[in-house]
Amino acid sequence: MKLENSFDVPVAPAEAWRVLIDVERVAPCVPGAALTEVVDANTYKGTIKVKLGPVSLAFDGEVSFTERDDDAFTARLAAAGREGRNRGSANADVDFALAANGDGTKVSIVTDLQLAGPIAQYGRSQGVIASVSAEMIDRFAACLKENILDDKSSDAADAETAAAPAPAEPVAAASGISIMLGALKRSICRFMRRLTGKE
Amino acid sequence: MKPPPFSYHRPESLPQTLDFLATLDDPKILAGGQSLMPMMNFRYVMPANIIDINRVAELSTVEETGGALRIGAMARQRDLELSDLVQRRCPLLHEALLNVGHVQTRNRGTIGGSLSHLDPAAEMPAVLHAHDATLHAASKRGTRDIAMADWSQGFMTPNLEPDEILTAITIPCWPEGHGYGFVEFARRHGDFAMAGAAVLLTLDAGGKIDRASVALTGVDNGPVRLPETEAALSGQTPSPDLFESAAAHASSVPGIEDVHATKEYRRKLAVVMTKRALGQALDRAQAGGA
Amino acid sequence: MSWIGSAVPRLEDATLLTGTGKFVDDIHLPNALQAAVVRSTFAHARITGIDAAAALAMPGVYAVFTHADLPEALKTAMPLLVPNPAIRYPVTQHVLASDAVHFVGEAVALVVADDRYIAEDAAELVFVDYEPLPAAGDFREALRPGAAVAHETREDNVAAEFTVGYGETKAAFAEAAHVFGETLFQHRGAGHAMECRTMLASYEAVTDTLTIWANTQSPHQLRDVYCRMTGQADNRVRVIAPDTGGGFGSKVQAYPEHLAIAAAAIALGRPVKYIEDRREHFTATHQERDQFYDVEIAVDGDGRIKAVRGSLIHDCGAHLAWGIITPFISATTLPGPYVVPAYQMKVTGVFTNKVATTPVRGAGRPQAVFAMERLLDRVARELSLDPAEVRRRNFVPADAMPYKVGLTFRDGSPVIYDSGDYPACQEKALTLAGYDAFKERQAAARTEGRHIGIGTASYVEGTGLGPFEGVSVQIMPAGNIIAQTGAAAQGQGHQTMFAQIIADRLGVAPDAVTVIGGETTGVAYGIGTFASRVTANAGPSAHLAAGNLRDKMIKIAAHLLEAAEDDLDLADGRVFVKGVPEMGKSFGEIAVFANGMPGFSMPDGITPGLDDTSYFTPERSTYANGAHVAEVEVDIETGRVSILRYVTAHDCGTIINPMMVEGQVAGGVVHGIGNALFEWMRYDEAAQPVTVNFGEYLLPLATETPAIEQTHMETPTPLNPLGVKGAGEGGTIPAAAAIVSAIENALTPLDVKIAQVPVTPEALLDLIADAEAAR
Amino acid sequence: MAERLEITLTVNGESVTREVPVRLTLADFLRHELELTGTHLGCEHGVCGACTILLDGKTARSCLLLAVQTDGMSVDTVEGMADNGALTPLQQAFIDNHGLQCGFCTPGMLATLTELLDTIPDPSEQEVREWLSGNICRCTGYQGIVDAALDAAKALRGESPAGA
Repeated sequence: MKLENSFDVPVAPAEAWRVLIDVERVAPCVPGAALTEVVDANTYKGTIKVKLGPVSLAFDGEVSFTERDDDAFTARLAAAGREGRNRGSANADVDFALAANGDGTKVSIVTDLQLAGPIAQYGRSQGVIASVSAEMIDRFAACLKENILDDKSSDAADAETAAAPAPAEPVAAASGISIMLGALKRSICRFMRRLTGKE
Repeated sequence: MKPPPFSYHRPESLPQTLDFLATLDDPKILAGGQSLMPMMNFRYVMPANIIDINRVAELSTVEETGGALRIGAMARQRDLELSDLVQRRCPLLHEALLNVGHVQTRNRGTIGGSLSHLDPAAEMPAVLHAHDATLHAASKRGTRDIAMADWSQGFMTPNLEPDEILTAITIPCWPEGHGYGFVEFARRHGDFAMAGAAVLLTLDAGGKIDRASVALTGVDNGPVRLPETEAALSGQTPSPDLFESAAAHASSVPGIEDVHATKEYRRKLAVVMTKRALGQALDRAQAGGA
Repeated sequence: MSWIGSAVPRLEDATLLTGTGKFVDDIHLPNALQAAVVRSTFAHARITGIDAAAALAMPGVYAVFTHADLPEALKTAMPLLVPNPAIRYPVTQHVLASDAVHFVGEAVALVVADDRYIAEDAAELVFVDYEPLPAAGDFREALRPGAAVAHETREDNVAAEFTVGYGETKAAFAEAAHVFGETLFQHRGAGHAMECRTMLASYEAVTDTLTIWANTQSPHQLRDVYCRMTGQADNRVRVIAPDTGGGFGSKVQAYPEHLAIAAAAIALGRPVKYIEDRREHFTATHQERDQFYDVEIAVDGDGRIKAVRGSLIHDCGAHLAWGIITPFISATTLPGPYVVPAYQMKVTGVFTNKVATTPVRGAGRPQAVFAMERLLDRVARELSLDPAEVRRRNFVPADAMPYKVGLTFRDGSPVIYDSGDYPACQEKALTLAGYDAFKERQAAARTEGRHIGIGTASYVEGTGLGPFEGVSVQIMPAGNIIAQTGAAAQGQGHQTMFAQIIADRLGVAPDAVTVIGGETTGVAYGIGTFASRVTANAGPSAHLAAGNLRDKMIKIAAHLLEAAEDDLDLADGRVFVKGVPEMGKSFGEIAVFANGMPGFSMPDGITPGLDDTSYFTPERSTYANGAHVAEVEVDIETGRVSILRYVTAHDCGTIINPMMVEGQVAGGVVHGIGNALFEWMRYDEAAQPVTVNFGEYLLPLATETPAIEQTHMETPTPLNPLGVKGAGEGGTIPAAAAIVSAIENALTPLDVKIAQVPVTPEALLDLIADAEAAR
Repeated sequence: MAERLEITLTVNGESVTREVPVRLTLADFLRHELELTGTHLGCEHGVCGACTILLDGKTARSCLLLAVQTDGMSVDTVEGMADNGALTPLQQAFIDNHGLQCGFCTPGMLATLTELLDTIPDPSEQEVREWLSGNICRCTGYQGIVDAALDAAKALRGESPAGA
């Protein structure tokens, strides 16, 4: 399953790149995700919780840069996670590429997600797995954009105190977010309350 | 395919049920079990606690109050199918029930279970949406009424907080003799609907369409109303051409894409099912709702 | 009055109707353990580690077996059961995956616990580390250069390549008045008997004897595979197939799990039972998935066939669990009941990272018949001839029998149609279906805006496949008759069939004959129940064995009664002097004598015992045939196809029990309806199965099928003493062809061309839209 | 921590008391606790109908019921149909009309048709087929089962006893 996403930021590629490769900072952008261990500069361990209607999935696994070119601003992040109750696994290759766009940067993210095992075998939910995955990547991209922009504003304000990562609070699963075309009409506050509801 | 371990709780009353919901970790309500048990046998759903509400008698009453049917969440689908009260005051519900699974599953399946499970292809949500029904939820914190229009929050995600249970549904009845039609497309008898239409309509003295309500199932996460279709019908003289053009609006529904069918096909079906349900409803309206 | 030919009520029914049958899972051995299998979640991956510590620590868990824990003898891959020189890479499955997995669902570990619930809990705690590899997901893609390779050790995915044929095809095509080509994709799906695979192994150390109860269609084959791998003496391995809940082909082969639980039972010293559940059946039980035909037909101006040629690609899956039998049968069946002067078919078997394909009811014939009948429908359309007429002009005439087709069947013998009247069979079907009057019915329906259509298809099926199926018949000292055979029944009514044949020979009623099938201790050698072969092989064996006993009893009675053999007759379990019934000996008395009377020497020419085991060995396969007519209605707004009527005319030689033959044909037809319209085993591009439940893999229900109207012909075969042919698969074989032909007919004048089954409503709507656009 | 519960229910007319794990399905309880192995498991996800039994007189999937849920209820299985060997008209009709081949789906078919004939004494073929749409058979093509149901309906109405 291929998912493509891109957005523009009024920031030079090098600065956007600096935020992008800071996995510790960017990880919370993935809905339901939490970083649990930094193995080395290139490899991190973490968990991600997803709720698909009544089905709760929790993956734990590893994320690592398998390719990284700090000059060309391209990188491939390989994620592999096993579902906690041994119901399958998720493997994703996330390709980042930054390109100068005027005095800003175009960030493109191409995700190739492959589920395996029982969680990938319910044909009737294929459509919704695709749309939930797409929704999660959209949210990740939006949050990434926020981070890049925050970084730009905080740079201007005070270079030393980098934004502290959000306090580690229990992560709610990214629920099977409504994929109706009119999804956006849902009020954001109810969404936030849903997300932080008791898991 | 054996169910995973869980703790089993068997409340005898609603208050006891609400206590369990408020205190237990990761609770799941077991009503008819026709949707939950398969997912537990497949180990897709693995709750820590099961609350079996089959002994909570107060949740299975069916009565008429103030021009509406109030149906307990634990009312069995088969009992509703055979109920004279439902046949008289809410014939669309009766008609739709004939398409729900098989007799053996309707004997145990409940209306509340179908609504709380909220399969995108379920028939009950569309019937309730067509009736602008109200769903009653309860938790230790109190009760809450939810319009059917706000019930679906996403794929198999009803508008219920983790500590809430659906207790009853109130379905405003349409006038005596109204037209009703339920037509769905399923590959085999009793299969999941790929698209289904629930229609209610009334005629004025001159035989023109006074009011119409059209809701679809199988084309989105939850049931979908067709306001454009309803508008196109009201005040018009019913005819095949009218129904053809009014039903065409159904092609704007999102549709669901999976290995069995594309969105485009489900949208085409939605149009055809709407047209046929309108025809069924008109015949019945003209025959005085027989 | 002969029992053969009469609709005797089945002897099997009473136990099954009262819930007192004995299926494998109904057997409760003391202190038996239950197994669950940890299965691969990847279609193609290396196994880099297995951690079973948490599982082993769980209360109630006795063992977790992986490849490393198996006895050395069971670490090798399983034997190639049906070799063929055309096979490029004879790869078979390991009992438990060794260093790599090659399809989702492949068995990696066996967990043994007190009960199945705990075993499944523990299986959740067996963590397998996989290194995913690219998977070959589509059998046609898998042939393209650079495609993912199903087996890392190979450079391509070609499992086998061979060509069959005869005659001057090139010349025939060059000179033909017309040449028409078709490309056809066909999916067949799986057998899906209502009972999944079930097995129970018990080892008795003191006698070093292993007993396996399994719902296998080939008890002897399972015994021989175990002995072949372990060197165990075959009289110390007993396989018993008790009551079995349907087979349809997928329970023929010995499976890895059979051997895994045998090893577990021996290692643990306690019986181990494994009951495959339905999700596992969808991923790990053999299917008969996909074939692609690119075929063309050369005909003269009158639509007479000059030649047929083309190519066939067959999805073998990841392992060759039954060699390349299915595509071989397809290629050698395609000429069908027609005179095809020249024929050539190039066959390619392809590896994919999916569970192995093996024959399912029809065994490659439904696809071959579909291809041939599609070509003939094309000829009819192009030359504006009635489809039935095109067939009439090409049938092998009755007086040409025995008819040498020119091909060699898989048993090495020449394909020779032994008997049958194909034109007459089609006429019977057309008459019963009211074919000629259909045009008016179609016109009338059209005025109501309804689209109904009619289609016909004919087929020939090689049945009674050799080499043999033995039956032993014994008269016990108490006078009762016991027949035993290795052939296991899966619902076909073998017990009743054998009893009718034996009863006729011994002058008793069928219920006087006890039949014990499916046990390797019944007869020394056996092949199995598949390919519609049991009645045509074991039937004659029972006939011969009972006949030999008849003669022996007459000889002994003649000695005891001092009467001439010709004056003796049999009835009601006695041998007596004709006309003087009280002068006789009961079967029991004769048996007591035959078993040896101390002090009395055996009369000359009479061997001890009153039993006989016969192995009828047919010279070659016998060919049943049939013609079907389907009448359908198409809802052109939704694409739904409903079957209004279904008529069959069927010839399987001498009919032993007409009621049971009708049951086989009706069941076969409904299986064919499933293949034509409903059944589709779907995978995603990474070869993950995505229709692994009965809500998404659609078996036909009672509401999707009309009454099946049948008529029969009995053209005996000269190849066995009873003249019987096989009847188990005929109903399935032409169904898709007849239904698709009827759908196209229903949509005339639109020129809809259907080249794929199953025909889904969405696909049909698209074809209708294309046809309307093309007008 | 296999949580257990004591239950008392009536099975084929006889009272039964057992302590069972709460997660044990009714099908497994009948088959392995009570060794009433006539009820069969074909899919364990509520579609094939081989596990169909009568719960308080109405058909239900015993693979979708927990044994503990039947505390205080009555369960009737295929073993309880024939009273000591004498087949019911429905069972006899199955023999006369070749309504079974492998017999694995048969107990579920008998349960479904028992409730059908209690509910509709004179069913049409279409009604029989609709009731049977919840029970899958792979062997018979449903032909013999439908004929058996119609035959048994006649016999139960006293028109022409099955097997006459």
